[in-house]
Amino acid sequence: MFLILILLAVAVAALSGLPGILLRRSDDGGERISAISMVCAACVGLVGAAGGLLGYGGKPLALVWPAVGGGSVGLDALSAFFLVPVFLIGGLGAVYGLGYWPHCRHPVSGRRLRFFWGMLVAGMALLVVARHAMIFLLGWEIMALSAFFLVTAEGHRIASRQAGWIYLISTHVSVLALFALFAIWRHVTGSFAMTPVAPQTLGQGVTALCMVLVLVGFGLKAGVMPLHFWLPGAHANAPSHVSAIMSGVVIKTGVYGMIRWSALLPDVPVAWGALILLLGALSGVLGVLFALGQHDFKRLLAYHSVENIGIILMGFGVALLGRAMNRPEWVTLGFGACLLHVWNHSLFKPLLFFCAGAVMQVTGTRQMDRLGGLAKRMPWTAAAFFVGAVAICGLPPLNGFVSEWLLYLGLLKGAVGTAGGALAALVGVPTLALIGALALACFVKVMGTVFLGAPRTQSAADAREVSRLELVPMAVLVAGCALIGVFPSAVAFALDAATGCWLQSTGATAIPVAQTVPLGVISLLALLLLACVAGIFWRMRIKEVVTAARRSLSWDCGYARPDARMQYTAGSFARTLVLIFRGVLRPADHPPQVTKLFPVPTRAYSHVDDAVLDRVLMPAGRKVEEGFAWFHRFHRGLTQHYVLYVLVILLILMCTLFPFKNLFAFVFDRRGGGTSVCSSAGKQTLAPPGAPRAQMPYTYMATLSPGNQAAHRNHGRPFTERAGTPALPTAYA
Amino acid sequence: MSMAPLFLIFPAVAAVLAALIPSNRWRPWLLPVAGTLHAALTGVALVRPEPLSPTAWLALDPLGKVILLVVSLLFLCCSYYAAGYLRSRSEQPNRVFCICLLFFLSTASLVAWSRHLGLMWVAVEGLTLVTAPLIFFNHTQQSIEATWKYMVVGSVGIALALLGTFFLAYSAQHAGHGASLMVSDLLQHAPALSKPWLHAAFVLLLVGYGTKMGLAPMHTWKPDAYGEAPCVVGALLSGGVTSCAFLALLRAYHISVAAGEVAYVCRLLLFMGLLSMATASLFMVGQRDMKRMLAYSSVEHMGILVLGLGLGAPALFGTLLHVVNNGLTKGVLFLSAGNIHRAYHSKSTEQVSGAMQRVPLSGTLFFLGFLAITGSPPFGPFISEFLILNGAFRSGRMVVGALFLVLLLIVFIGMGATVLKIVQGRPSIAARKTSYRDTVLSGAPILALLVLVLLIGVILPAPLAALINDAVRYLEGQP
Amino acid sequence: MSNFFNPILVVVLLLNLFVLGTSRITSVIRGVAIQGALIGMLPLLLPGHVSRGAFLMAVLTIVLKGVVIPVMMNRALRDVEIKREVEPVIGFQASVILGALGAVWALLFAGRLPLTEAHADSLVVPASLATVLTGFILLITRFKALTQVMGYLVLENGVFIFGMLLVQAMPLVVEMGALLDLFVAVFVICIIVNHINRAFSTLDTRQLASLKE
Amino acid sequence: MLETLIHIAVLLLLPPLLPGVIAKTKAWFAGRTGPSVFQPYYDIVKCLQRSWVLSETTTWIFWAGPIITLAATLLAGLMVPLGRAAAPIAFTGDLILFAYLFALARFFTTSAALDTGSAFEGMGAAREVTFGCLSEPALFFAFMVLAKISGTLSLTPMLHAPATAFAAGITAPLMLILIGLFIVLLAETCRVPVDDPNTHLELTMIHEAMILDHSGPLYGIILYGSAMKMLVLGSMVLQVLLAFLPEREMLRGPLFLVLLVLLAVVIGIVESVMARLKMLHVPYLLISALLFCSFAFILLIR
Repeated sequence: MFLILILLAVAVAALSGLPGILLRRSDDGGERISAISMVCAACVGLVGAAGGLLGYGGKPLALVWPAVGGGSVGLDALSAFFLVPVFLIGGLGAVYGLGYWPHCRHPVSGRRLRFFWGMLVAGMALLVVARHAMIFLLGWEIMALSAFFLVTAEGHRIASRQAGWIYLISTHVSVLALFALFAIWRHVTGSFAMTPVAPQTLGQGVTALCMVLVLVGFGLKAGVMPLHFWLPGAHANAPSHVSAIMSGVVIKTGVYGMIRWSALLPDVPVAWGALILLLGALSGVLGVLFALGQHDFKRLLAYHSVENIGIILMGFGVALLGRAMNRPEWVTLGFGACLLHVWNHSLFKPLLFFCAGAVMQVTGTRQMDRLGGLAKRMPWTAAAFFVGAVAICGLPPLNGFVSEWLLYLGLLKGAVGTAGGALAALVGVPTLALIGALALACFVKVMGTVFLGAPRTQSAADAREVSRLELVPMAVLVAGCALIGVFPSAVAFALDAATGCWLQSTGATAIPVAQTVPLGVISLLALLLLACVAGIFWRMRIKEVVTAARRSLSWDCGYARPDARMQYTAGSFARTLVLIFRGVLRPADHPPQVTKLFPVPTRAYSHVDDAVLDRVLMPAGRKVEEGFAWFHRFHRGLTQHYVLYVLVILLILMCTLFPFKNLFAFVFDRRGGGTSVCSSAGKQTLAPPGAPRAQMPYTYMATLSPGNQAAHRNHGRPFTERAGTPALPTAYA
Repeated sequence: MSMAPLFLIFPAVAAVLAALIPSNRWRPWLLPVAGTLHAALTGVALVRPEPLSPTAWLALDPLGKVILLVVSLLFLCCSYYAAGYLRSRSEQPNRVFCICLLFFLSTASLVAWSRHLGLMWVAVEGLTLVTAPLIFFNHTQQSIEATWKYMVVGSVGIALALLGTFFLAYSAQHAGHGASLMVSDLLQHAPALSKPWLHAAFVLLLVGYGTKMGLAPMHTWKPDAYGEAPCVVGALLSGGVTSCAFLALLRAYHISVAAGEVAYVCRLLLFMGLLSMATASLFMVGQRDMKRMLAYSSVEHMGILVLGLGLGAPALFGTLLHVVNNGLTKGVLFLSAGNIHRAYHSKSTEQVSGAMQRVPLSGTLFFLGFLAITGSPPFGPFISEFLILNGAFRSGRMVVGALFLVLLLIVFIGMGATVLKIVQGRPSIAARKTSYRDTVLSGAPILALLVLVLLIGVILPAPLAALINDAVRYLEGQP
Repeated sequence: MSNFFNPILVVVLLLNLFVLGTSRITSVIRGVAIQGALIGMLPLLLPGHVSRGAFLMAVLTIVLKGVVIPVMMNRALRDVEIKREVEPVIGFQASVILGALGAVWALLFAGRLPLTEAHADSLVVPASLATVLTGFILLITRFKALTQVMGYLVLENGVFIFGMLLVQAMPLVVEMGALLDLFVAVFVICIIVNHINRAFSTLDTRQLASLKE
Repeated sequence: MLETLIHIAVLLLLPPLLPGVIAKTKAWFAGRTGPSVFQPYYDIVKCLQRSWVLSETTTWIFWAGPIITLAATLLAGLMVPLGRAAAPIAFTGDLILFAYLFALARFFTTSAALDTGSAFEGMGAAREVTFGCLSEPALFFAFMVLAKISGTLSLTPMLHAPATAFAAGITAPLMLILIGLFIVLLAETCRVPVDDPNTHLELTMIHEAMILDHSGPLYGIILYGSAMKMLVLGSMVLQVLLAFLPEREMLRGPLFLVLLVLLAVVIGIVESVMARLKMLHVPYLLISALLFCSFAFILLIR
């Protein structure tokens, strides 16, 4: 009964920050308490998740939310799979926070931050195990709001306030979409229970509607391309471990939502698989392209989250296609790639953000062009970042490669197989290749400008390595990346379990990954590669020769003393690529102003603004606000106007007494017809007798007691039928 | 022996006492006493209901119970808050203020108790009259202007309501049963009522009592009055007066539904509801004055109530629950806004920022109240708004549901921008210097209200659920 | 219905037009006072014996609407030495025409509403609706605070006229309550008017437009 | 077993010959005798004996780069079949590993370049990754075509399939990917018209600019590695090319190595008759390769 462990972990995590809040401001015991309890919660939760993956999840428990009269939680392989990153990063981040956001330096914001950190983890865990739409919504909102408080931890900075505000709007939009989704779900299935409907029960219309809401509601959270606008700002301005958990785990809950609800809707048409594949490709390419244009370390990483979500969605799209076209092989590979990349991304993205945080902490800047040469000054951080970079570029022998490999195979098997699959591959494979190459370019740029070369500023030159509290979490994540990269077969069982869980509603059975692709060979070759490198090192007796090597200046085309300012900057490194894709990126250039006869020193710079937020939403928002302001003229403070409004609305409503078709009679035949006219007007829209009464008890019982499902069933009909026979005449509807 | 007279008399007696007490310092303490007593009486009246005799003018039917509960709870918290508030405003003579507050209590109870539409009208009008001096408390030019607008627009509306009441009576008279305004008679003869008169009566009552509720476009007095009145008055207006007016509207709705006019009535209600929500959202975006923003939020929620009513049976439970939620949450918002106002000596976002630092408790409560009122789980309004949305879909009105969501979103954006400007950031130097600090009297009542709202959201207390369920069944005409 | 009923209502209608047409606040006050007194008489003219309640009502109404309120108004007017012009938004002729149109609409509209045999051919409904509309027009088109109070009174008169159709339905208490409320309302408004005058040293409501979006 | 040994032997020994042949060809065209075709062997051996000189700004990445690059290339080389024999390493999905090993090599080469903090090596690295972004999709399109033709996802059968496919009449797609792959070969091995290996101006270099600071043994390793890369990619192109030749079965024997040398001659000829493109025009060349390959695939699935 591992579910109990999960609930225990949720409780502990939720309460972890409370002592810190209650303790005095001067007392720094709170941070230790919260960190320790978070780690305990993480361990317990991970054990529980492992149990769930091994199939010991047990039966769903009733966790009743009295106000909505129901609620249950359950632990199946899919939930367990997503619980792993939640608890892993939740624990590691808490430890990292001890070094990165210590109580001594942030006495006020620190306490709030630790409290909401616990709430965030608890909320995510809750929504992942929820088996009842309202519980899901509860966990979702707890997560969303605590994430808001975490993002605005540095509320005194205008940028972080702005980012938090945009995040709050977007998350509210997604919540409203979920309101609609759940209301419809409740309406067609008759209950809030998240149990799969039997195939062919919902009409195409309802399925499509649900999928649209799923895409909007969960896509916003996941940061799929057109809906990603909140993501870069929020992730860049949050404290780094918050950025880590947000882009490593929080956005995955969006993916989880899509997966879970697609599991509940067994017959999702092929078109949706294709659409999701396209969306994935779009956000993959655009995400990495916009990342290329950034100079802000953390903004760049944030855009890479968009890219990776794109890759995950591509896998999911392939899986959906496979499920709809009944090709178990695609399902295995696509879904396997999707899930494995979820894990991988939640390993290497937090790793990268931890490193970024360490860099920020010691240099105090996020601008890459003000850094450089840090590999000499903080070697461990640099090494960790190096591993993370190799992993996120999907290069062997690390974990990123394995998931992308699975995805490639899924797409290529499609290409080899059917015409439809070939089309999918036509979109997917080159896109994936492009994404890989661009990501490589991007991370070489980051490595080069931040960690390699010579320091560009004094602050970078003075950098020192960060404390162990921050290095240990990085080390754990590095180990994770390496483990999955070298021994992918070790996690195959988890993928198989989750895939089977996803396919349950359709009744199909999943083929194990290991039977589809030779995972063993991958680990073999990874080892071989490492062996080659090690062999060459050994043959060259690398340590001695390097220590013995003569040192000199870098060759700089004959300059006697090359200067750090002569190095290639991040901007210039990516320049050519940005220009090749200028159609999408629209870089804003600010060339140097050469004014006088003897020009003063000047600077040139160029930046890439976000396509959606800065070019569409912001201007549109301003326009809308102006439009609204236009209406203020109706509220000019004159009592006369106000009374006039009363009169006007009175007369308008009076008109409804006499339907317009009767105006003629109204004017000309004075007496007599009146009554008949009106009563007929009354009759025309008379409700079916007793219709409201018939529904009344349902109003209360259905919403407040989990019982009398029978009463619900007669509402378990799709809209296409219902809309035709509404209980009340659909006036204004 | 009905306990109705008690409800009406003892506040009046308290008012007389308040008139007699000379001390400006001790007089306000009458308010908590009266509030507590009233709450206790309400408790008794709710747990030990008297049989509903059809001939009694003063009786507590399920609808009345809900409203009485809201008013009593809200007044209880506001009275304690007011005691602290008036102590800090000792320079201002508060005799009239206290008297009017106490009369407010008795008239509001009268509205809840009266089963005779004429009497109910008298009570609502009385409510208007006793609240006017409350708005006028600060004696500034703006407060005069606000009171003036409140009186003029409100009186016009109330006059129309009277005309509507007459129409209703005449529709009964026309039907051949003697013209009566007893709710029970009207319900009994409902099917026979003359339709044209009934329709006209409903329109007039909708506009008339709608003016008191503050439905657009009759809401125009609202931002001014709420903006200029002391916050405790704002809370009572937006939580109490509106609920009473809504009760009057409920009666009209009840009779029309009993008369089988549900289709016609629902059409009007949906229209007015959406109109109000839309208007509120229009004026909320870019709103700089926090109290005016709260006023528009009140307009929006009146719209939600009317909309829920217009959705008919499927949404009734949600609607009546939302009456309670709205009343209590508005209390949270107005009272905490009052504290912020006192801390900054300003209610405009140009001066007010960083409330969470300057007045941590009030600032946090204000923000939580914002989250609650915009329907974030697990607060009460989430439940009721979600049920209303559910009702929209269940009654097959997809477009209404969609519009509802869109308007909620716009309102959230508009309101959130202002609220965040207020609670986040750094307080100005001037604001740090002011004397106000959060005290028990100024914080605890708000906290209590918020806890209530949270309680409704987390464990919808069974008694409350039963109460509302009775009301729904009553509206549906089932015994 | 008695034979005096409709003639009085006609006079009331004419008074509406007069009130709309006149340019002096004093005459407006006078007109409204007369209208109030006339309406106060109506209950006495109802068929059947006049109950004590009805008599009491009538007397009270006449005293309040015909005497007390006008006196209050005149006092207020005297306190605030303002020029006597009404200052309409639209010209007097226009207001009169509007009023006339309103009366026509009231007649048409009332035609749609079925009456019982007893009131088959009385002018009560159109008269009351027309008076209500007149009140609205006054409220909307006049700038002086006092004239707006007048508008409110006229509006109330209109409602009161309709009450004639169901005196026997309306219990005395309610009638009294309504009357009391009306009186207190006017009283409160007068107080406010005084405050306005003291604070703004004018009764021009255009000065009362500082609260706006 | 024997085939595997031969494969490894060829992979280890043959590479330096190809640049030698190219240089010789170019010398002939220029009317010079030119260095011996074995000159690269001498160079590498000489470099390997030199002592180490490292820039002060560099870290471990600087020297790890070339070594990891060599290892990756070596591993990739074990997946491409030489001649008729199957490659030593062949499994479902090895084509992706093949491509990504080269990506790994690119990652480390460019990082090592940036490690020196010199403007020119940064410039070279930037160009390298930029052009990589364009050549990789082209490569994958070619792979998709081959996979579609062969119906498998392993390089050995994929590269042996064109012969039979040619017989089956699928010529146009093969022609297109042949051109595409040849361009990719030129770009990846840094030959004219994309890059000029023996230019003298750092501003115009790509690959050479990245390795300005590598000297001695490291430089030797780099030379060896790039030669090996040429061999690997070249034999891949050759396998596709064979489809168009008569008696291809015979040519798959030992003659395959001869053909490899001939391919080097062809590259030499191309280098001699063409000039380097302007840096800003290189993308167009690569995009055209991408288009060729994608057309091939579309032709195939239509």
